[in-house]
Amino acid sequence: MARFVMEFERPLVELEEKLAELKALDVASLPDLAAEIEDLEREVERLRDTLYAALSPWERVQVSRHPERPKTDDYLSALFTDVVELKGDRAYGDDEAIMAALATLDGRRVVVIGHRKGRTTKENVRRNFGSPHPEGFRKARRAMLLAAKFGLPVVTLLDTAGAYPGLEDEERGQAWAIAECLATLSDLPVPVVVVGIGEGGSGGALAIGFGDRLIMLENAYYSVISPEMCAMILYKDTARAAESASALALTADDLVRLGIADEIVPEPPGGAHRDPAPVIAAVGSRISAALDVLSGTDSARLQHERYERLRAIGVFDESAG
Amino acid sequence: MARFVMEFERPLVELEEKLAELKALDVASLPDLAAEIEDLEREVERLRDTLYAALSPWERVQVSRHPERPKTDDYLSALFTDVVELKGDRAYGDDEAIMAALATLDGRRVVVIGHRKGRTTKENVRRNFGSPHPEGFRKARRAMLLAAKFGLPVVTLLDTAGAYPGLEDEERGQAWAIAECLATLSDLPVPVVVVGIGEGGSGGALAIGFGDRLIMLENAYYSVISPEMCAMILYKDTARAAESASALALTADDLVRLGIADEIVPEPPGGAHRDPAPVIAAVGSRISAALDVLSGTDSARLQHERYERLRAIGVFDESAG
Amino acid sequence: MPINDWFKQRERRRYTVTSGVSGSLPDGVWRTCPGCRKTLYQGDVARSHSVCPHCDHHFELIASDRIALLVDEGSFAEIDAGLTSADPLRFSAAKPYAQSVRAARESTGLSDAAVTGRATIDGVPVAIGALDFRFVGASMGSVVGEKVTRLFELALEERRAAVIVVASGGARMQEGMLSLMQMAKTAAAAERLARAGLPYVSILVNPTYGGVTASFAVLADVIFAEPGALVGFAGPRLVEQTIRRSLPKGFQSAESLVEHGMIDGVVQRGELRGRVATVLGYLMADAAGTPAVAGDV
Amino acid sequence: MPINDWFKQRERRRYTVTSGVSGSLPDGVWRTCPGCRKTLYQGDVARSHSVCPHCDHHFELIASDRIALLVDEGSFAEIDAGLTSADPLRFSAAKPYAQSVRAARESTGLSDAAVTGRATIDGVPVAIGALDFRFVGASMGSVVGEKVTRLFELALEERRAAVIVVASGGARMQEGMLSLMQMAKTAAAAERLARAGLPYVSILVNPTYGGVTASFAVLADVIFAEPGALVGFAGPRLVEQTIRRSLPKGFQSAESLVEHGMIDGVVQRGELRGRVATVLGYLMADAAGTPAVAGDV
Ligand SMILES: [Zn+2]
Ligand SMILES: [Zn+2]
Repeated sequence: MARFVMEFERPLVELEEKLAELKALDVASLPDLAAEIEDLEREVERLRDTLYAALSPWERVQVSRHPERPKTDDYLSALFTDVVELKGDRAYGDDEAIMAALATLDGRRVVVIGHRKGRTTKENVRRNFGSPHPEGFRKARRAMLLAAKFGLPVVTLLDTAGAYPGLEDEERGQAWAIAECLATLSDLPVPVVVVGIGEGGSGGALAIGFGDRLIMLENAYYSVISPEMCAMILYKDTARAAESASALALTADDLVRLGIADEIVPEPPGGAHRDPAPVIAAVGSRISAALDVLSGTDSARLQHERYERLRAIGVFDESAG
Repeated sequence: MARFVMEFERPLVELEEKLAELKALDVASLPDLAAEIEDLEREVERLRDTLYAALSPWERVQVSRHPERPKTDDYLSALFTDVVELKGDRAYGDDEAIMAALATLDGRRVVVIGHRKGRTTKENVRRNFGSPHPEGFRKARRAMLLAAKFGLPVVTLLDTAGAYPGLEDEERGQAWAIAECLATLSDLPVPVVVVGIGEGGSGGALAIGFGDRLIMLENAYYSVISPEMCAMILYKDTARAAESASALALTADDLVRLGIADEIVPEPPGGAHRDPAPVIAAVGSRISAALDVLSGTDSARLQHERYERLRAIGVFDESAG
Repeated sequence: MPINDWFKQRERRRYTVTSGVSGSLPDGVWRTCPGCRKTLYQGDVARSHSVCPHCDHHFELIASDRIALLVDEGSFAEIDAGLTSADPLRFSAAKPYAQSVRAARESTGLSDAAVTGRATIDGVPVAIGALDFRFVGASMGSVVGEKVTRLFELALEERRAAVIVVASGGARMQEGMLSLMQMAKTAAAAERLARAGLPYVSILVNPTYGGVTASFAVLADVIFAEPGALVGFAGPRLVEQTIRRSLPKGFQSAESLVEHGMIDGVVQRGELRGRVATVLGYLMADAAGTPAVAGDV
Repeated sequence: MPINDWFKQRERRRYTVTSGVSGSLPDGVWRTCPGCRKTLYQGDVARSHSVCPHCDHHFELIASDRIALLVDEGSFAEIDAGLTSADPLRFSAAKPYAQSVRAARESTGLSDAAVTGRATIDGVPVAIGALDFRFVGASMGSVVGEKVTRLFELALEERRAAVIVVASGGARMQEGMLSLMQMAKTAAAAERLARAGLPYVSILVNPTYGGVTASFAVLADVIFAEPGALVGFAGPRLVEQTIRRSLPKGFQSAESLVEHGMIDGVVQRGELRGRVATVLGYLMADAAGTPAVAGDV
């Protein structure tokens, strides 16, 4: 499989390709080649540093969507054991765009809920590219209630472009399914740890996307609206998504600054797909650390603190009415 | 509209028609006519008495299905005021075969849930002839939970041939929808009074068909299976439904004898459709009387007694295992 | 985010939102009904709750009229009127957010899109709110989220019923994630009220979309909508682009929401007050006691 | 009532229920697999949990084998073995019920269709039951209803997990309304267990229909089914008559139930025990404490 190249990486990739070409030539027959290769290598190095040193918000969005980026399935197989999937909403269908499971992390039994993008086209079609239908949210809610009933902490993994805006989805109550998730999650009597591993697209992410801790990967985003749709509204031009991405304050850094996210898991230069294993491992230990702290808290206090945490979000001025 | 004639009434109706013909003749021109009319009137009287005096189970089933029999809508408009319908299951659809409403009976606020047959063909098509889909049961369950939340007693009216055995109904979880109603109803912290007003067809009736009191109309039936289907299984012949009806112990009398129903509301000879008003009024006062008693009971006790009531149903022998 | 879809729709299809809102027009004005194209005298429109006497078209109403339509005369006392947007992201892409808010405040006289307060309906104490579509499409940012949350908290504290008339284009994107989180915040407050066994009735009016639909708007015990109101999560244009075919007639209309099991009924504007009062009579009868069960409705 | 449909189906379509049940056949017998028509040696069939090694067809199992398949060896102790049917309606239409029951008792050696008792699964204390289709189509009358109810009550009292392997033609019509009411009775007992925060896992096997599906069978926290098991409310023949067209392939199969969101998964018979043990490990971890919330799952 050819490496997937993100738009902003193109200059670097072109240079890297040129370098590879030179290296393929016969050094012995070309006296200046060695020096030229050395120069180019330095230049590639320099460009790589500047390119990846401080990604722009829009570049991070692209990284978060990289097809080789580690996905819910990767975290599940690397970090969790004894996984038993919970399927279906007991009313209409089983939505493969959201997975729910009983699973064990470092010896701790939890319920995992995550958006599930596919790795292959076939998988992605079955999973609707990770965009849930109402029954996906209803399955998630069933899993939350099961966790509550049996005192299991909930771990959620966010990676969706958003809830699917289809005709039948509207008819089957997409808004209702999301709202009920929000209400249930807000008052769940067990610890809830959320990890933004990739895309955090609006209401479809939020439905399983808040709790007692929010851990963001460095290049994951979480946004009220996609940069493209925002650009469409602001400029009638999706090509201006980069500007929108900056305006929306959707990066992990922004979320910490706004008091919404708690911590950031660093990624290797260029993104988690460059070297997934340490990123996945770090996520595992951050989740465990968060659960270690939260497990000591009784449920009434958890519910109270989660409410206060939400209650504090919002910035406004207040004068005597 | 021509009067609907039930099979077993045919001999009587024929005699009544003959009598009407004679009465239309000119008495003056036919000297023996007056005597003949008198004879026939006596015979009609005698036949009416014997026909309606003790209806067989199968005859009662026919009466319970009489198209002019008072239906949920009739009880609703005659007995209840301030009716606000609750519609939809908040997930898939609003099933018109089951109605749920906030309503007031004799100044007492309740939640009413009832199977709803139509009066016209058009209504019946929309209401699927009173055979609920899964979303009907899910709406009923939503209404039950609303009643529980706000401490309102529940009154249910049974009149269905059964849950609809359609393809999509199976796919949308007909069994699941019914089972969840049963579980919810069994533990509802408010009084539940059930009235069998017409047909009580199997699981589709039971889903809203048990509680703290079961009041049966004299000709209503409540059965584990329809007499026709039972005859099909036993004799491979639906025409032998009369025998099945007798075997199934499905009449109001049978239910009282089996300890399942509490009381019977008498109907006029020939059935409630002959004179609906007093029957409907009697049902209203029986419901009120039942609620008067039950309203004094706290919810834990209600739940306990309802469980014990169910617990006592069943006949078996027990020897040391 | 559907606000834009919404405006697009309006241009393309002569949708039934009118830019001139009845409440802000003088009586002596003539206007054209977008439903039947008849010319109406504003005085008549105002007298009939801004419903067209010919075709039943429900004109947009401003928040204060929405509340006046429901509550006992003179019973409304506003709360949290001093909350205003702080432009936390310094959002200046295309059109500066601060400027949009300032313009909205000037043209509407409101501090933001939500008006909330105490009132009674047929004597029943309520915490009531209404959203005003003129104010940045009644989108939910920090102020709307905070006011709605405080409204639920007021209901909980003073054992009032919550009643909200909802119209909205969705989350207010100019406040980014702070807006999105208001969905969770308002849902959490609604859930607390529900657990306490207190009633909440919502009335969805034209248009209600996006993150507002998908949070507090639909978490009510009983949900009504006005005739013809369009309600959904994704805006119709986005849905059309997604499915690449035209939408069925009546898609996302209040009437179709009843069919799809999402709301309890479509109620004529003139009958709303009576209907809500009746419902509250049922659900607030035991307001003084604690509920037997924290139902999950 | 679907039992009959069921038999009809079997004749007409060579359905996958075999009249000879593996558990009752001697090892030295050869039999034909209804799945692939291959001839199998009963000894091999028995050794592979009665699953065809060629086509994965799951043969019917008797109740005691169902239980043995799941529990720790030697841990099962039966309860309520002395309950027998009393023919309360003196049902004698067509074929006397008492006679059917007597014949079933003789041919199966069971007292009725349900076998229940205490056991452990991977050391976890369970209240376990299984239904035996040979006994009047594993239909639920007073005895099955009572035994299932007592099983849930035992689980509640001794803080055990409930595990039931379900197969059934539905309610036992020969006991009339007493049978129908067992649906409510077993559902009530399952609900009590749920409110106490104790787990219940059901395993649906071929065939599960009617009033049993529509009561305790599907009220479990986690529901599994065996491959190819047919599960529904109305029997396939009745559905076909109702819709007046032929049924889609796989209708009411365990695999389609997963797609339609009704069960958590299809599990190979050989893996059932491990899967159930794993689930109980999660749901019984806190068996000693009281649950934080009486969830409504
Ligand atoms: Zn008009
Ligand atoms: Zn085979």
